[in-house]
Amino acid sequence: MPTELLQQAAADNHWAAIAPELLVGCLALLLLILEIVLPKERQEIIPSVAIVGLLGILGGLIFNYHSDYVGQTTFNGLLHHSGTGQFLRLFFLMAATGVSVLGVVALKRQAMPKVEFFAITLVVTGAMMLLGQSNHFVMLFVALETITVGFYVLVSYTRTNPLSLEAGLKYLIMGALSSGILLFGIALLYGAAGSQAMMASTTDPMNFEALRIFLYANPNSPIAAVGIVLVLSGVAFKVGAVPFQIWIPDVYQGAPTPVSAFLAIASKAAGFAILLTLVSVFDAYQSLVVTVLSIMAIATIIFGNMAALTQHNVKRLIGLSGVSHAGYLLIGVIAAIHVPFALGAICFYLFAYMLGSFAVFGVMTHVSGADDADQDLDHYTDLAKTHPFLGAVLGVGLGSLAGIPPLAGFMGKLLIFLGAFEAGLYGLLAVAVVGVVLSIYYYFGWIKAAFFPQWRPPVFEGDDPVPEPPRQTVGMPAGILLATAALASVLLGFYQGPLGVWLGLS
Amino acid sequence: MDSTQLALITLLVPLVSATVIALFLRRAGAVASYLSTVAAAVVAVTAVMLAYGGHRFDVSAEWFTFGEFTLSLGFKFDDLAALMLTIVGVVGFCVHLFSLGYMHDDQDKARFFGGLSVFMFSMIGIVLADNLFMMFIFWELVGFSSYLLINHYCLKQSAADAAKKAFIVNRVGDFGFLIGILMCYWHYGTVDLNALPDVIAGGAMMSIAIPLLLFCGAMGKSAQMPLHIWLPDAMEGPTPVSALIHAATMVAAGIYMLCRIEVLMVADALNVIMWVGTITAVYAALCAIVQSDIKKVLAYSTLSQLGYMVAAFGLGSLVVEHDGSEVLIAAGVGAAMFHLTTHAFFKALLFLGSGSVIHGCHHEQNIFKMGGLLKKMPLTAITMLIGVLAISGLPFLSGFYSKDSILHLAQEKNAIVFGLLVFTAVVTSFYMVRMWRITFMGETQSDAAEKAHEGGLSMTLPLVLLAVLSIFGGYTHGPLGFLYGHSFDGVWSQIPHASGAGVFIMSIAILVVGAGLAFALYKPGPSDGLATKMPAAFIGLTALKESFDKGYNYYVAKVQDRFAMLMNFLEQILLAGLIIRGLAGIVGLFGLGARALHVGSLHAYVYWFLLGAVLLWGFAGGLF
Amino acid sequence: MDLLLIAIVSPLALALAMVLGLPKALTRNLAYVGFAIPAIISIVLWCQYGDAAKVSTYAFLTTYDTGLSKLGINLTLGLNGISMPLFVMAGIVGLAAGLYALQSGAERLHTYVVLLLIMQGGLMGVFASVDVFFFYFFHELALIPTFIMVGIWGGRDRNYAAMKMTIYLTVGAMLSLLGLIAIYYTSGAKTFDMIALREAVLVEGISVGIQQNIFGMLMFGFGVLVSLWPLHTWAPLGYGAAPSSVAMLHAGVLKKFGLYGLIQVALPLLPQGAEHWAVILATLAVVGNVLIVGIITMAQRDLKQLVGYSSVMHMGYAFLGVACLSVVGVGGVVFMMVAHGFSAALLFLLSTSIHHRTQTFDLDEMGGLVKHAPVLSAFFVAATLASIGLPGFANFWGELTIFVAAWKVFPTLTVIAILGVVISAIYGLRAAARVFFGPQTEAFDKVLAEKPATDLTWSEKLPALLLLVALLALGFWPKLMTDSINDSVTAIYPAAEAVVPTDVARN
Amino acid sequence: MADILFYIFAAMTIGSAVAVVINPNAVNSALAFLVGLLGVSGLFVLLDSFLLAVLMILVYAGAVVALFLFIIMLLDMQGGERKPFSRPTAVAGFIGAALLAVCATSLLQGIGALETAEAGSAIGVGANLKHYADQLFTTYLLPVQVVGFLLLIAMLGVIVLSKKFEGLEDIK
Amino acid sequence: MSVGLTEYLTVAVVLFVIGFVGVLIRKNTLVIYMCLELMLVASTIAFVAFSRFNGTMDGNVFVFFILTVAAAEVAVGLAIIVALFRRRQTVQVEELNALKN
Repeated sequence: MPTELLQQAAADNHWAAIAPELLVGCLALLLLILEIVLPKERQEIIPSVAIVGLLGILGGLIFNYHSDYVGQTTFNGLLHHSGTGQFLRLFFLMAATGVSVLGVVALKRQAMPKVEFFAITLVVTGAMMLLGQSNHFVMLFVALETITVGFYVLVSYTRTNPLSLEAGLKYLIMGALSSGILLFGIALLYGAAGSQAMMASTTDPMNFEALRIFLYANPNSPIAAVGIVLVLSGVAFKVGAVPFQIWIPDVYQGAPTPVSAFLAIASKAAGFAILLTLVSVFDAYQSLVVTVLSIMAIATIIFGNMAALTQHNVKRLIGLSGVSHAGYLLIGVIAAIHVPFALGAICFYLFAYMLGSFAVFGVMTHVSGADDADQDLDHYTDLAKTHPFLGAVLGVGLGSLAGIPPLAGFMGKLLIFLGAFEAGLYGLLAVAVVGVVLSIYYYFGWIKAAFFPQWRPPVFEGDDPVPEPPRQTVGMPAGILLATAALASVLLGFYQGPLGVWLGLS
Repeated sequence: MDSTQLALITLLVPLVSATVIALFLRRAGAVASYLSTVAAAVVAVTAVMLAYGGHRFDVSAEWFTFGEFTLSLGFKFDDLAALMLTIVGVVGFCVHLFSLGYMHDDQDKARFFGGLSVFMFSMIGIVLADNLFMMFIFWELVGFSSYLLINHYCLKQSAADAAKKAFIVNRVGDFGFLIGILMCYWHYGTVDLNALPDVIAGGAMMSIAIPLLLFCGAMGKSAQMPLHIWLPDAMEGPTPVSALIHAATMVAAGIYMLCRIEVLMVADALNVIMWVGTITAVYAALCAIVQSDIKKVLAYSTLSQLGYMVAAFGLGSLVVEHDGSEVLIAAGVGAAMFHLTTHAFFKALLFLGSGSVIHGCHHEQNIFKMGGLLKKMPLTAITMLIGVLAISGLPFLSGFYSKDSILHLAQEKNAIVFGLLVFTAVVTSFYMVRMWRITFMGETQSDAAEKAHEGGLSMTLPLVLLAVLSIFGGYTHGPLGFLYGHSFDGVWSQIPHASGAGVFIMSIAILVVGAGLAFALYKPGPSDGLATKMPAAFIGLTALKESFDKGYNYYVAKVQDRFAMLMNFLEQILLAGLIIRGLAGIVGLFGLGARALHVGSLHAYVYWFLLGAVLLWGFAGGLF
Repeated sequence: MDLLLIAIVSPLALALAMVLGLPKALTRNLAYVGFAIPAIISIVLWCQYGDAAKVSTYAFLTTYDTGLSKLGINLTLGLNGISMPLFVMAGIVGLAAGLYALQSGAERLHTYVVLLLIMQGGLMGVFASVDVFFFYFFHELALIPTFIMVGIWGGRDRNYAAMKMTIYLTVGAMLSLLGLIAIYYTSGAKTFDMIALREAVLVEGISVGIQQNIFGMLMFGFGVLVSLWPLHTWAPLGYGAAPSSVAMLHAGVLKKFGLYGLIQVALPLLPQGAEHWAVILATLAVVGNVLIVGIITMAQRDLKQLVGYSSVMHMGYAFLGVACLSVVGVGGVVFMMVAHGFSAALLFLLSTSIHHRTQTFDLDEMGGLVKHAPVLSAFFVAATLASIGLPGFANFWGELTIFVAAWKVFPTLTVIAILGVVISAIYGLRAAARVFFGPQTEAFDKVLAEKPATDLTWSEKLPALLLLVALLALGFWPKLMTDSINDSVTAIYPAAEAVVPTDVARN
Repeated sequence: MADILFYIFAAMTIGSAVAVVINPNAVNSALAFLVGLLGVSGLFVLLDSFLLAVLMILVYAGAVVALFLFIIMLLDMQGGERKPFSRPTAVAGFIGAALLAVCATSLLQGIGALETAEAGSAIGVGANLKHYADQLFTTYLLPVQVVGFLLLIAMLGVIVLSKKFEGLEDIK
Repeated sequence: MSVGLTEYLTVAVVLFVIGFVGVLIRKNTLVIYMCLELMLVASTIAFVAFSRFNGTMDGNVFVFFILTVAAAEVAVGLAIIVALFRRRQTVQVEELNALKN
């Protein structure tokens, strides 16, 4: 192999462009080293190192947000750095920070190894950040599998709890199945694009740019069409769109609460990151993609909301509500094909969704008892009275998720609706509205449980009084996280300011 | 100070009085009563000044505008208004004065006098109104003050019910009135009383609906059949209120309003009005016979007399010979207003007299428990006798002239109506004499009557004043016409006058027959003479009276309330229940179904994947 | 200084400060300030309105960028003749509700006041927004505390009522949001700014078919919010359960959002759409709201439900006025909205005061309260008479104007609507009589034995007086508001045809 | 010759795959899986991907299947299932298989469009080991690194899930 | 007729379908997991076949990654299954349905 080739390839490996990912990876390694180096009693600082490190990386990324590599393709076409990609990197870093904070709270109650949780979270985060920028199926697959394998571990992390393990198993089987389907789809696309029998065949068929050009030249290939839908199926599993949503409530229920949050927020966002990339790659098959996504969106919104209506376990409830959010986001994705600002709308929606979800999951983490999987609406009785702070944060979070003004979630929905209207998706809009109305019922039911005085059976003498549901006091980092999520949800509802500018909405 | 400002003062002084009482004098009843009385005195004085000052004027001010709709308020002060204003002022003052004595011991005096002031304000508003909207506004307001005053003894269920009934029945009338006004507005383009004659003279299409709908308002306020049911009940209010509102002024407002809109009348409408009036007159007179409550007798009498006036108005205009030439006069207006005037005096007198009796007998109202009061309360007895004779049409008293002008008009226009009105007149003298005789003659029938005594000066003075007016009120011109001067010639000139001795004889005959029958059938005593002597007639008349009340109660309890309950039931069951909850239930069922799909088995979940994969694959592969 | 912004932000800022941990001892005093500032500002602006410079009917215009300007969303504040009266009404009713809440001694008063302040801020925002988006936004902002407060401090059936109210109002809000978005696009303006929208529609216009669709959406969307029959069943239930201050603010002020939206947004932008729906709207309003709901109101035995139903019924008149599509009708509606705001709030306030004394809302268990609370009874009778449209109170002018306008377009329906005046008199006076007059019932005797009834205290009287004075002031001197209303309505509806009969004389 | 070998390997692969699915005994399934993998390796050899063929046997047969067998032994279920699948499952599975088969058939009909005439003659690119190195150390350098991390967390995961910790096992 | 792309892909597709069916019908989690591996193997056959017939190297390299990932997945998956078996004494899917509704 001529050295020039190596040098040329190396020159294209713009490592500085993935400095955040590298740092995240190094941070994970640092944690592991610290675990070995530090004495047992000093190991409590490791989670703090993770959180502080993440915040540092976050700050650095914000500082270097408008770097010169944005808009470029690096690593021999494996990565493409775009504005959306930058946003998603920030998003995943923030999500990881939040999850780590919640992890500290949740793990305190479990006699589980602590450090591995953070290390795995960090690696998964790094993979997600790469996924958001991947421009090549190999990169996509590897990043995706890293995330998936990481989640297998995280979901079944509390191995003392059989429910957690069961959730892990279910996620494992479903995830592997979806990987298989995705992989088969990739194989078909690869074969079609590389075949010299086809028009404009390419020598680099896994590269998205090349694939896009190929698909434009062959807009009617059945093989490519099947490949596309199989890839979309794999992605639909990640975002939790019908009919690949069915695993969600079980896994969310069984997984430790911070992991559920991670799944709901980051994993979903990662799915949408791929979807956004792929939809533009599959541009030539627009009618197929739009039809598939539209049907998925309708089914997702209706099913998610319907199934959540009568749900009492809050983890399942939030999971199903997350399904419906995926439906709204799918509408945004469809709209983004024609309407440029819809991309910003999706980002805004994701951001608002993250804030709202952290508020809710944060409260859930504090309210949940020893059995993490058993979190019922009844556990929230009088929450607002006994823990006004948690109550207020929960109210804001749920309100934001429900899309009630003046909270950020409403602005997200509104922007998506605006985009959908501009794209002329009236039918989808109608479904979305029905979905929002349905969702009010269960979100409000939750608020009702936490805020409204409930009837209680009178306690007779001699009877044991009903034990108070276990609730933790809110520590400093978690308190900051919750307050930030709630306040930001409120603030973003009123004033989008820089974020709006950033996302191209202003 | 010009006349407009004076009129404004007349209108606003009672309002100021009412406001001050409501805000500051709630607990200072005595001060409130004096303030209100002073206000009434000011009104009386300014009213007389305005009426006799000879100045007549129209002013109007825009009150607000929306697009092309402008509502203005203004005064139309002509002879008709002047006459009415004088009556309101004078009678109002008398009643205020009387109330000072009558209500002396009442705890809620302030509320009472405040109500009276509100009433004066509203009534003057009606009188001065220059357009129908404004008239409607004050029309409603008098209804409100009437409600307030009937409700004075509000802890009594009957008083509360009566007040409510009065207001609601009036609102039924106003329902028609308002529609009439709206029709008038869109039909003629204006509701201005000054502009309407011009529009009509300009050849505007006449409509029968408008006058009849407007008459609905009069039916409510002047208690014409079938909306008369509230008036007898309204006697639950304090007696001065009955005198002022439910005899002399407010109930007459309907007549006044009809006279105001005479220009809108068409023949068919007048016919209807005439018959309504006639029937009311006869019916109420018959009902009055069997009443034992002194105020109820007077109430039915009022109804009957109002029927008289309405009938008179309905009889319409008449061609008379005047100075050798034939002229058309609005005889209905003249006769009705004339009777309204005299009736205001003698009916106020009668009510105040009965108030004096009731006050004297410590709020005993049953005439069969009185008796022999002539000796105990001579002044009351005599002034009341004047009233009784005036209403019965004794020649040279005021009622004689006004009633005769109506009878004359009826004679000219419609024989049947004439017959009915004559019959009513006979019955009138019959029950009035009955009432007076049982109350004042014979032996006292109860402790209360035993201890009866004359009220103070504030109570007797109005009686005397009104008695004088009852005597002289009938002289519209000529040597004894000093009471009116020439100030109201615009109205008086429309009165039809009968000539010859026929009227005299007829009048005396009526009086003699009626009074004679009364003397024959009744003796002062504890029981109703008619009931013992002619039980069939008594029962028949009682049934006649009660039929309407029963009908009304039946309607309220069995029709209206049940219908409301039914609608409520339908809403709760059908709309809120079946449709809304049903819909929610169906959605919930779907929700349960969707939730039930999460069976927990991995296999089931894998099938979802299969389904999705096959569907998408098939779709992309063009299989369907 | 932009007074409008201060009026909106000050209650919100105070609420936030309280949440963030202002000392609770300060709550009461600060809350007074929070409620008083909007009221004072609204009255000050009212006084200045006449002389203020106006840009296409709007005075006091200011625009703030909130980050979505590219999408045509800006916080633009201003008042025109339609919003100004409602703004003032919101300020005054808000103050009254606040004062009443502060004396109510509710459990967890701190939270109660915070939520009420948020509601107040939203209310001020609704009527001060020139931007349609923020108009909607503030409505929702005020709506959220409503649901929560009904749920926490509500009376009977509060859970079901709060849920039903929430679902219904969300449906309405979503429908109207879709309608507004549709206007945003179809007008071609791609902005939510009311002034720009009007100009765009004048230039381009929206095609008739689309207008009809959008208006239908808005009509039913707003209709739910204003309790148009048969979408009204949430209202009596909700008001029956709501705590007094919430019912005051919602029934009095917030509910007017829908009508306001129809008048300020839907009618001027979608005139042909409105024409298409006018007959249906008027029929639903008159037959449904006025007649059917009116009759149902007569059957109520629960005082608060009765007041709630009567509020629904009166909305029928407002809809009828809107359906007239004329300056007269709309002007009447605006005036009536203001009047109804005061009277409905007053009625809810007084019903609660009655409840304090009788411990029940059941009309059959009351009677004779006037002996113990004459002032309360006077207030209640006055409020009842105001709501049934007695002249001298503001409501009368509104109803009368609406009737005048409606007769020309829908004579038959107008007759039915006027019949409603009788119906409302029946239930109104019946309720007053049941509560206050007649002899005391045994049930009430028992209550009295436990807790003697007192008359209105000053802290209750003050808010009531505030509302009553407003009602009377407008009742006696409607010109206080009619001129500005008329100017704006006439300017906004340039197409208002010459409907006057040819020979209008002086009237 | 190559064609015959192909059919032998294909039959071996598919036959053992069917055996994996229908054999009630997990051990037998694992062994059948092993045989199937050998068939796949054979196919890879036919496709000139010698490195992958070796890797297949090393990684899959050598590591994965061995792991499977270990676990099966560890969990002590050599006895197998009396009924590997119930009748409804079988029916549903059959329907599912039929549906998938329909889809697969339609897909395969389209594959012909990708056939190229000259492809059969040349030696495959996968035959040259150097190509792998070139690709892995130039173009795919980043994924290789990521895979490293993937293996790291997999290891961590296995530790978390399997290692004995103090006080952990008493809960529940 | 010589063996070409179609034949190889037929094998891949059939293997994929068999794997899928296995996941559908088997109750033993371990066997299900094997079937999932079969599906992955099916994809690798497709990749290698395409790589061979299209003359692009990427397919082969992809398989390299797939093998690595599969190994890691199996390790984690089996760890989970073992841990679950320790708690529940079963690997049959119909008994692992504590999470539902």
